[in-house]
Amino acid sequence: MRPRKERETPLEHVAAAEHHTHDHGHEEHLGFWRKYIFSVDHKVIGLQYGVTALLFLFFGFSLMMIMRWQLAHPGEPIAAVFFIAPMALIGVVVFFISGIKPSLSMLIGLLFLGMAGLVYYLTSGDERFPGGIMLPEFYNQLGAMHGTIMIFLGVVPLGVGAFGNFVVPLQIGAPDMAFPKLNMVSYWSYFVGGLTMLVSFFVPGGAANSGWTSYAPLSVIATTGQTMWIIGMVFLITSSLLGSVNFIVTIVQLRAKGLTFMRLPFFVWAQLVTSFLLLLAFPPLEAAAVLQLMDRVAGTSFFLPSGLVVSGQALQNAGGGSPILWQHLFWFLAHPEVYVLILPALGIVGEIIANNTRKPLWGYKSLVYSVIFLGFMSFIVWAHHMFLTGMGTTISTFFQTTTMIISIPSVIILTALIISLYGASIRFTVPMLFALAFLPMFGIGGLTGLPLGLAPPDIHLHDTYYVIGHFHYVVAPGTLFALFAGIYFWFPKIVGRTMNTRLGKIHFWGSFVAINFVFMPMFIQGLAGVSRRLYDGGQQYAHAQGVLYLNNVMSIAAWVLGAFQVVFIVNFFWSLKRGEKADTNPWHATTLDWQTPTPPPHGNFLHEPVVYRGPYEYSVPGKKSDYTPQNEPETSGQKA
Amino acid sequence: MQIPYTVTPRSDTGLFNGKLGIWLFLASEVMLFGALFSSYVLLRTGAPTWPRGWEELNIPLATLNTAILITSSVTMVMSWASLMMKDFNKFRRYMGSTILLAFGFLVVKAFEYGHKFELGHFPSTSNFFAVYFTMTGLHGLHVIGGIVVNSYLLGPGSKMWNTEPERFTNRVEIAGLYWHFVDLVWIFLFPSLYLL
Amino acid sequence: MHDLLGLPLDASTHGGDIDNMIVIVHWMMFILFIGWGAFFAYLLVRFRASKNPNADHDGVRSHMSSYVEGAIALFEVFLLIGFAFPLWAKRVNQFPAEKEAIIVRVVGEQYAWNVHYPGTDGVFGRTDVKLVTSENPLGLDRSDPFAKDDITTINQLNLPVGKPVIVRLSSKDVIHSFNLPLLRVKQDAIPGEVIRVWFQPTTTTAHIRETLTRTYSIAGGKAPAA
Amino acid sequence: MSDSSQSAEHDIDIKKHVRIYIIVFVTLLALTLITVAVSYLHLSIVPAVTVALVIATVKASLVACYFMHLISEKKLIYISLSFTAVFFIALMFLPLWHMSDNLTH
Ligand code: HEA
Ligand code: HEA
Ligand code: CUA
Ligand SMILES: [Cu+2]
Repeated sequence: MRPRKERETPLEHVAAAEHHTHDHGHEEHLGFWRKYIFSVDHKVIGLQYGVTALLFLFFGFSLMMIMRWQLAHPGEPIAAVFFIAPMALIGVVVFFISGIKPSLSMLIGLLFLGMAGLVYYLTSGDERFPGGIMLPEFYNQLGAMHGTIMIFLGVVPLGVGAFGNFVVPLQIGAPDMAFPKLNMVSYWSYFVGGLTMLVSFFVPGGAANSGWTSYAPLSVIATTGQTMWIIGMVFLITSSLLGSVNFIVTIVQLRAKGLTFMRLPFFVWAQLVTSFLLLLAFPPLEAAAVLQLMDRVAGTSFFLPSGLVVSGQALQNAGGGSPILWQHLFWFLAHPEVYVLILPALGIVGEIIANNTRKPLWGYKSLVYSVIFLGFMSFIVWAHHMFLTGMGTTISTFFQTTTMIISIPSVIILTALIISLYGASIRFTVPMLFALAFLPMFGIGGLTGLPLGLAPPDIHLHDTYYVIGHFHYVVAPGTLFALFAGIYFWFPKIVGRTMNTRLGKIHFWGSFVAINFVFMPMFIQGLAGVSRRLYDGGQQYAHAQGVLYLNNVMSIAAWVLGAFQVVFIVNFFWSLKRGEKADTNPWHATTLDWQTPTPPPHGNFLHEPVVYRGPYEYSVPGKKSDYTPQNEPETSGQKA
Repeated sequence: MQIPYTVTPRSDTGLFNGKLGIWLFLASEVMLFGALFSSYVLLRTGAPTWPRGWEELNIPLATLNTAILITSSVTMVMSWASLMMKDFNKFRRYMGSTILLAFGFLVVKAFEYGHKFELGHFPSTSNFFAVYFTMTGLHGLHVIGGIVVNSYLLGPGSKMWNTEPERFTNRVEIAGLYWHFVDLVWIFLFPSLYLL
Repeated sequence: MHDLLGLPLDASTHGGDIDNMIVIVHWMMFILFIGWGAFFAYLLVRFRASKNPNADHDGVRSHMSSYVEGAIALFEVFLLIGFAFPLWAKRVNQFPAEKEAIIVRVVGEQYAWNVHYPGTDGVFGRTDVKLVTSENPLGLDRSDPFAKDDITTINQLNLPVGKPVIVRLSSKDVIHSFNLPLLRVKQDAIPGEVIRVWFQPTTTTAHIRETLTRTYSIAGGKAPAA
Repeated sequence: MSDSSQSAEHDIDIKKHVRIYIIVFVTLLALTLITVAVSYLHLSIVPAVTVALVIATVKASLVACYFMHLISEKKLIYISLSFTAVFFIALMFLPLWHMSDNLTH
């Protein structure tokens, strides 16, 4: 056991940080490779996750831009410069933004240039764009990879890998994650998985093209890209499994003295439940991936029934398999996975709302219980994605009922977050703007989940743009906005400077307006019966001609949305070097992550923190300061 | 600050980090094999015909393998008990036997596979063989993983006994938990594939 | 609301029920969203820092919200029991008698729908995968006496108005979505399974054609109605 | 187990454990022989599954309880494993339920 240190007030911590005379100082003098590449420090790993995930997000977005071009102008040659030039320009700007010396910006500038090259490759070539016109097969690749990249390589690594890694140990007062080496393996496994996905664009036949859902038998008879997809997924799953074990052990075992479960910041709770979802939901997909791999390379028939005739040829397989089996195994993961997308976002929003309302979160306990209940229920609703696979009355009754039940904790969580605003003193900081916007946006996404969760309406809405609209509202102006909020919020803790507020507000308002123009029309199209995954955007649909003009609206809005992201990217890199200096606790926050120097030293805390109270003691009556850090001893501060 | 509870248990949870970690990992393994068993049951109940295990597979060999794996579980737990009794030499003997038995298991398995191939039975032959090869193959990979871990603990990893005996004992316990789980999976695989 | 949502023309007997339910759910969604939205907007204005410089540590003390949440839960129960369960049961359990219905086999493939009518004898001829050729995509065994009068078409589903139809749906290769939006019919066609769907068209072809600006083909996974 | 390390009384504890391990070992081998013997009766599928699964469950419980010391584990591990058990059951039976209640004709 560690020797017990004397209690100190947070102020003394700050003072000590300036001198930096601590005995563990030497550990920071690691070589470049150990410090930045094969680091075992959770903060560095969190940043590695963050940067990689943001780049993947951007790449997933670029794929989407190519798709949206096609949807708005089906059958017209693509104006590829339109995509490549801005990306290359961003690359150049970012490269030079911090002057000519090796730095993160330079590396990322180069990566953006690389991405521009990749997009050039993808928008040319006779296998993809003969005569500049997109082939339907390539549209399918884009769709499948956009979904896969956004979810598995973008949002989850950002929400769990980056924020979880960076923030959780700090918020619970731990020196690091419980298993630092394992943490490094998680990141590199993710990296290899991502690389595999990228490389798959270059194999014959291109990348996976059977949707992110990879339904059999289509996926089994698909080109080599699908094999790459499976292998990539196995790496990503391994990464998530190791990561989730690490998070759970860290949260359970490394909590600071006095930090009981009911004193944990809401974000930590969200990460804990998320980790359980990853831990127990991913293995079945891993099993399914192995089975699909066997079907593809060893000629088995797990997912192939007898008597298949593909392109006029009878398939020479043993048969007897079940396509539905794949769907069960896939959705057993993929439904919990959507809560993996939303829970860290809810956690971030909770932190930011508490901080910027200057009062505790309302109904902390009900928030915690709701999140646990949500996590539990999310394992038994999965077949609401499968109502139209031929479900009888009993099984559909079960899944409709569980789906309605799971909406209740979401309602409770959202309600509690809104009610938290009552009696507040709201500061409209940039992170707060994003966090506030999250609430109604998630509301729209969540509410539109209800008709989908009821089987009869799903007959009309399944596989239409209504579904696309539903989940993009939860993942894009929902989760993505929450992640932006988190970036603006924790940026000062990471680099010691705040991001520019004016640019931040431009980014917010621009994105907020544009993104609604991207996704709101999807409901209209969906209700009118326009199917998803159509490479021509529904041109052949006689009954939907009246809503097709919206394709253009959405595409233009998507480009405007993209343009406002440039503001973010510039702000991000500019602020790294030139942002306004921030002290250790610029937002006057209460949780432990803000009670340590910026950037936190190796080992995170100068002295073992001790916690005396709940996470959000803002505006405590009778106190002089409007915030009382979790580690401030009871006696001090009461001097008034 | 050092990472706490790597060796000694935390008082409120009663666990050291590795112990909780390995159990969580095993929980995920339960779901992995659970999915495979679920697939097996689904495919089998949906199939018009399905061979009984004894019609296609070699029960005596599999029984031998079951015995081998059970024995290796005992030697594994004994190797840990030896460390608890501070008898390092005994630990080495038991751990060595565990590894040898694991190799024995794989050798028997290889004979079984080889024989199946000679008869022209491949994973693609039928869903029965697809399930058989996939599940035993994945289990086999877990056996290989166990061999790697145990060999490390017997070889280079055992130096820790001299510096941090308690931590080393914990590691052996954790490796043991994994190894028993591999045994446990086989306890279900054996009847469901061979005897039913 | 029906028009506000822009649901397409409905040409089936059961479509009204589905549309109805969609409308009711959306009413609930709108009311909730407007209610919460208004409250939310009020809070943002009322409790901005410039107006309310000192936050109240406790905030709301009442438990009103629990009643609202309870009401939402109750409404969901009402939706389930009052609409979802019975409607679904009607779709999947209460099939019209086979004798009174028109029965058609529909088999999907990349990229066409093969339609198989049993002909005047009302019995489908034997089919076999081995007989599948490009001229005979269904693998119909023409030597089978029952097959003599069978009719097969591609991407054309011709049905009379006012008679129930039972489709026996399947697929030769991958999963396709059998989607007749104007008839409010959608069902996955899954290889290895034959799934029954039923509906009863209420509108004539001519009328549907009129409302459509174009006739449509089904290559993308659609079949023309009526 | 490993929590209280050195004490002499602990040594005795371990010796007791070792005796248990041997008993469990013998039981496991015996159960293996029984289940194999039953399989030679070529029972029809339902009784065969019942017998095999009952025996396998007993064997697995023995391994888990004694070799893996689950019988005296901490609360937290019980909680995690019971969640796992529930989800395992859902994964096992909901797909089967779907298969028995579908619209296939
Ligand atoms: C983060 C991701 C996320 C989240 C949180 C959800 C949440 C929900 N989802 Fe969604 N869903 C997806 C991601 C997500 N979903 C994805 C990716 C797909 C498609 C996959 C594919 O096919 O490719 C999908 C598809 C999908 C389907 C399948 C549709 C189909 O294919 O036919 C269904 C059906 O039941 C469904 C239901 C629900 C329900 C009932 C919720 C509930 O949990 C929602 C509960 C929330 C609420 C009820 C909100 C409460 C609102 C308020 C309190 C008002 C607030 C108002 C203001 C603040 C103004 N979803
Ligand atoms: C987390 C998941 C996620 C996210 C965030 C998004 C974001 C977006 N998605 Fe997508 N989408 C999916 C998951 C997601 N999507 C899935 C699963 C599918 C189904 C696939 C399938 O059919 O199988 C799909 C399908 C899909 C379709 C339907 C295609 C079809 O059916 O044919 C469309 C159509 O417009 C679309 C559009 C968009 C748009 C415009 C965005 C925009 O909101 C994007 C906005 C993105 C950004 C704003 C990111 C910007 C990045 C940065 C700013 C990084 C900066 C970098 C540094 C600082 C280094 N998506
Ligand atoms: Cu057939 Cu899509
Ligand atoms: Cu879902």
